[in-house]
Amino acid sequence: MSPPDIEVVDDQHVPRDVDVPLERLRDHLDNTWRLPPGLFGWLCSIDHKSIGRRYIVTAFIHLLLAGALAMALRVQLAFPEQQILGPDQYNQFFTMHGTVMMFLFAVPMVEGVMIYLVPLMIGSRIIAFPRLNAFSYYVYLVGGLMVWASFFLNSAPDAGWFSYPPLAGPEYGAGKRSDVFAQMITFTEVAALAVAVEIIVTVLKLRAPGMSLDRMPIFVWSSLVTSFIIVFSMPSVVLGSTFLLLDRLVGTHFYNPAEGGDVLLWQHLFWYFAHPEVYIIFLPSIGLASHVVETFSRRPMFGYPAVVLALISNGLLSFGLWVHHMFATGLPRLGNSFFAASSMTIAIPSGLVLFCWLATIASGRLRFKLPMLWIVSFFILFVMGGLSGVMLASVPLDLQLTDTYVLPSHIHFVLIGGAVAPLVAATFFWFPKMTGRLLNVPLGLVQWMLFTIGGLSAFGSMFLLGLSGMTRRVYSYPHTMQWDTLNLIASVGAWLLGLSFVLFTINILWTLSRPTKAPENPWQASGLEWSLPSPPPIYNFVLAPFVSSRTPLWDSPGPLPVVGGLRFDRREVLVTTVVEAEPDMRDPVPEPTVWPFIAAMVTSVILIASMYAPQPVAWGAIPFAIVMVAWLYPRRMVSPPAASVGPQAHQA
Amino acid sequence: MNRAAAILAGAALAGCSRNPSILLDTAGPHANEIQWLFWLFFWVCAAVWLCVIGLLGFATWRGLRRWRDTPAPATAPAEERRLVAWVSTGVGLTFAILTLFVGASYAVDRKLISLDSGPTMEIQITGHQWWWEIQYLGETPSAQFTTANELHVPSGSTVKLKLRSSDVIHSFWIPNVAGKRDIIPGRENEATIRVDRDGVWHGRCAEFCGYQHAFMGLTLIAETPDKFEKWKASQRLPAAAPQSDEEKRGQEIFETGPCGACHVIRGTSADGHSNYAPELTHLKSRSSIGAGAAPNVKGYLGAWILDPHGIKPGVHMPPNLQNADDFQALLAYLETLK
Amino acid sequence: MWWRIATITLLFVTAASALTYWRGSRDYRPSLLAEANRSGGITMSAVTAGGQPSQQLSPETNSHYEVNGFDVNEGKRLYQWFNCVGCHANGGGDIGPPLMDDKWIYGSEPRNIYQTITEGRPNGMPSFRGKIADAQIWQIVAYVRSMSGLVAIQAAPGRNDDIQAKPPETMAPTQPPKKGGTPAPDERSSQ
Amino acid sequence: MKPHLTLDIRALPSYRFGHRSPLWWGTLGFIVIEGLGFIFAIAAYFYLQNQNPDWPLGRHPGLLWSSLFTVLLLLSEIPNTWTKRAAVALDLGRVRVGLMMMSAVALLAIVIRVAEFTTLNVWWDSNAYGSALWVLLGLHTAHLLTDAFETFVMAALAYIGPLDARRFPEVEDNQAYWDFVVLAWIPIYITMYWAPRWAAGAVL
Repeated sequence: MSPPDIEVVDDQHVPRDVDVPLERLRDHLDNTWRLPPGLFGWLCSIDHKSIGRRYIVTAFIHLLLAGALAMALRVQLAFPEQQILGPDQYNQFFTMHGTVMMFLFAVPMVEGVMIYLVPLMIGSRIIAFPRLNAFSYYVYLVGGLMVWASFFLNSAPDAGWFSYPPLAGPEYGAGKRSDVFAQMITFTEVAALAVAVEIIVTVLKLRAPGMSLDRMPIFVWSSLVTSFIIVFSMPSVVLGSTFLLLDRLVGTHFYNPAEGGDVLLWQHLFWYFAHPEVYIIFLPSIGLASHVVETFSRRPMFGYPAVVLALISNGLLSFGLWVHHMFATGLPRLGNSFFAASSMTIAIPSGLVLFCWLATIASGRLRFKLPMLWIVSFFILFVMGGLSGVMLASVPLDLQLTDTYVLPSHIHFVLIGGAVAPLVAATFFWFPKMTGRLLNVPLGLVQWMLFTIGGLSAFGSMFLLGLSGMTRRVYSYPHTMQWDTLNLIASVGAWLLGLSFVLFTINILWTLSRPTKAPENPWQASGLEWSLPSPPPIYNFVLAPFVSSRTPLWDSPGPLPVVGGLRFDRREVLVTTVVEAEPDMRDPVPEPTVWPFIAAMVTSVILIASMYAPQPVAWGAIPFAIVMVAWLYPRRMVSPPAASVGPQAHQA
Repeated sequence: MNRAAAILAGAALAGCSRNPSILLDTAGPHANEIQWLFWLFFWVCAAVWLCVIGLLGFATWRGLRRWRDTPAPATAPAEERRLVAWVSTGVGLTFAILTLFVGASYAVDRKLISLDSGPTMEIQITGHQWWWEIQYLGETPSAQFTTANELHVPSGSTVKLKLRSSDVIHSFWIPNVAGKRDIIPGRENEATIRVDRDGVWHGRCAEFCGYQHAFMGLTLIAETPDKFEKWKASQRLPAAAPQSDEEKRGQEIFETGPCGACHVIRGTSADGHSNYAPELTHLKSRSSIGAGAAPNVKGYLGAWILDPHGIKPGVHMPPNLQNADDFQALLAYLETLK
Repeated sequence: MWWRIATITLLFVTAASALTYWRGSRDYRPSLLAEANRSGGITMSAVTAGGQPSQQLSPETNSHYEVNGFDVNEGKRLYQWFNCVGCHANGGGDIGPPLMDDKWIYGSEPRNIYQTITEGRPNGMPSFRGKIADAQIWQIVAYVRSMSGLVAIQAAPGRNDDIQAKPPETMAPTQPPKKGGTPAPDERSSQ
Repeated sequence: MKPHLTLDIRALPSYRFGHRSPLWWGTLGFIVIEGLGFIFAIAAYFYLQNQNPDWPLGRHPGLLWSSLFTVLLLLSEIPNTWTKRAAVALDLGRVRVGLMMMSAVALLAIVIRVAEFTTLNVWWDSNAYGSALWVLLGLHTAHLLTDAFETFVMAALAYIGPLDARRFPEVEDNQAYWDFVVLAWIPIYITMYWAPRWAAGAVL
């Protein structure tokens, strides 16, 4: 056996970042972290900022498209007995609206924001497993493209965003429509699960020295909790949609009662995920909002520990209430009462967060800048959604309210108020950091008015429609039902809401065409990301910052204290311990590469082909295996200190 | 309360009887129980919402008054204590309200269960895409009969409905009478209703079930026991024999043409399957066709036969273009099915 | 910028072409014209009388039923509703010949099967002319062919939500038809 | 300008074993995800059993190959742990031997698994029981194949690959994943082969 050839080079002598003056260090880092040029470089990029930006932009486009569908739905329902959309089209439209908003806009949007912000907030240069991160984006991208392709071919999913079998099953869901739905779930959940793991590891291992758990920004906490929710909830829906695909393609019987299956199995597997999903969307949003509140109240968030505990208990409780989506299915009454109680309990932590914000605002030195307006709409809209949620959690009330328009009203109040409003606030807040440009204020004001008024009138009248007995998912309604007026109000409100997003888009595009002139820290915020230039360089921090409080930029005037000693001739990042964030290891970062993109393409082809026949999964495994080897193939970069190598090493 | 409701719910609800609302015009004890529970929730929630918005206004006003350009240091311990008191009060109140809600819901749920006891008759309702098959179960086969989309019950008596589905998940819901109960393939669900007020109540399928989920209507007719018995007796009878030659020709067309392949008319050789298509033995005794899609008058009936998709797109019944005379004969015959 | 857009557009087109492989659009409202032709025309509508007999409709005009999942699925439902199972069982054959094998007494082309259904055949196959809407007959034709794997696998229906008599048509092995001819006697007797 | 330096970490190593390396946390994350996949699949199995008074729907699956497979997996923990220790000790020679052994074990396991599929006594499209059975076994086979492949690659790398110290944490990681494949199998084995027998009141 040939002697082992581990090269025994001790890299202690290699010059480190602190050995050169800052200016030259910047040049070195620019050089080390540079991407290949052109399209190839773009496909190779594994930088968390560019991947995060792509997530955000893609999700925003999904928002606009699905929003346009909603506008069409409201045109159809504006007046009774209209035939603008036939039932087939209408079913595709509302299914696409719900599916895209939940799976392709909301969740990827918060993922994108996490991918972009978390490493900046914790003072890291990268997100953990950056190549996996790039892979996840391309998988998500193709999943979305597939769904829209099916829509433009008039073959979109049409069984609702929770596609209950048997309607979505093999006998009553003809064609490949529901397969597109099920496979879309596979695409997006693969991406989401990958991102969740990256975020968890990033938060636990890549925090700047000194940023112990109790000094983490609230958004980082909410990202951590959210990622755990994703990890613990999404496997169930992936399994459920796989069952559905198998039922439809190879004739398994998971949802076929005649052969021992059960249609409620799907509802359990789906809602066990889909209720926590609301918190997957909601928790990061209140994390973002907390920073807006803190910054403009000009004081550290009141009750930081309480807020963090509230986030965690929200995450835990969200797993204990999926059955409240199934009260009408005739499950045991007593169990229902338990789930009703637990569903209401979750209002307590959510309320606690709101009270802490109020306390922060009241005791702070408030400056009422534009982002704060969306905090106001958060209170107006989300509290309504939360309270109507409490109504729906009561078993007897739910029996009357469920599947009526009270439900769309509730979920839109919650998601538009609780998730979209904070996300818009966050956009106005972090846009300068991302792009170096401040968004236009007057446009923002008009947008805010349209947003709030539109939201209130649209979803308020939907609530009343539900009370007057209008069931959801109807493509038309007879005039004799006397639902005309409220539907018209709902439609007008919806269009105002849509208009506000048109203005938003215009504002963003117009601003992007302006020169970059935003300062490092336009809002005098307290987080680490505001110590960077706008937009930040590809390596984020020239020197790893050293953190000694929750609001570093407020507590340490002058430049941040730093930690030195990383190599600059190759990509390195500092790994710290889980709880106290003490420096523990210099981790070499993988180079940019195109393999994640190729791997994602191979995966996508396999997933799409497997909607038609089972064999592709088998033969697709071979190219996939090859690509994975190429992706993970190691390059010689690190060597152990001579002492720690086994005996044979010395012979080399 | 209810007048407040009328104002609140606006034009859509105001002052119309037989309104599909769950708030006005309840027809049975189940709906009544849920109604007062709703108002309890509604007014408390409204108060909470106003308080929160008020607090936000107050906090903003207070914060703006203290505005400085430099970030505040951690606030004074005294104020911090006051804030803690405020927040914990808020949380405490939230907890109290939720306890009230849980208790009230539980009580009402118990009450609803007790209301289900001691049904005096059983009716089997089968949900189809997109209509309702209704079977009145009697002791003897002769006492049983099947009809569609129109449910007659004697007012004041507790009726147990056995809910079955022949295809996908539906949900049985008559807003003025009681809450929903899903109809799930492979499961045997039951709903119990009691209608105390005579009259016509409109229900519909509440769980999305495909193209015509929007027009899967169900009419509930509550009438005095003797009227109900009369109706039952008339429904048990086979179809009346046609009189005129045109009507006879119509029956022949029905039996030999496409109609008889799916529909049933008792007393004729049209023995399709009453679980594929609505039974037509007493078609004209019903107020609507196509599960509430259109009124049951000769014009609509003709249009329905020629092109059902014009009225109810996606329905399973195909277009039927007879030549004009056959068509008129068929209509004339159907008009006799009182 | 442009090449990023180009890349994504390319991906979109790829996804689209992957999906166009089957037609998923649904035409649940059969052409009244075809109906008029079938019933020899009507005087009360604008449709002109005297269409050609439908078994002469060229297969091309109806081939789209075969690549449309919805139509084949409808055919499967109607196969039950019009009680084809009564004689042919679930394709295995009973009183009537099996439909899931490669033997076709009167031809396996859509138009042959269409004719078999409309005109009927000796030894017990009744004529359904005038009992089944034309479009529905073509849907049944498509389904019958799917039982022996003759329609695109992408359009073949999956299993039904009831007791399984046979594997779903999505898994049906393709039986290259032996056109025309009568099957060997033992098959007919062995049914 | 001079940065306000509080700490110099130039002496830190650039690889770590176990929970000190991000890689370990990443693997743990995916193990949790896939483990939950197994848990939900098993839950679905028992849920369906709950819906069906007579279970299994059909004959009991054969015990021979499955039990053989179980024994092999349990025994494989010996060379597996040995290899892990060798990796932590940065002992290339022993790592090479260990990886070869583990590759052989994985191959053998796959062969037995193929035989096991033939003794399920039910098809996936016969009834819900068959569906659940095939999914459980298929799910675990997917993991078996993945880790077998990874083991082959690691073994190859140990000979021909560009060697540096970071291989060793990766080997440790790969063997940890094999632990998961073994651990996940035990409950699945009991669920598939013994739970229905016990329910039917069989001995053992």
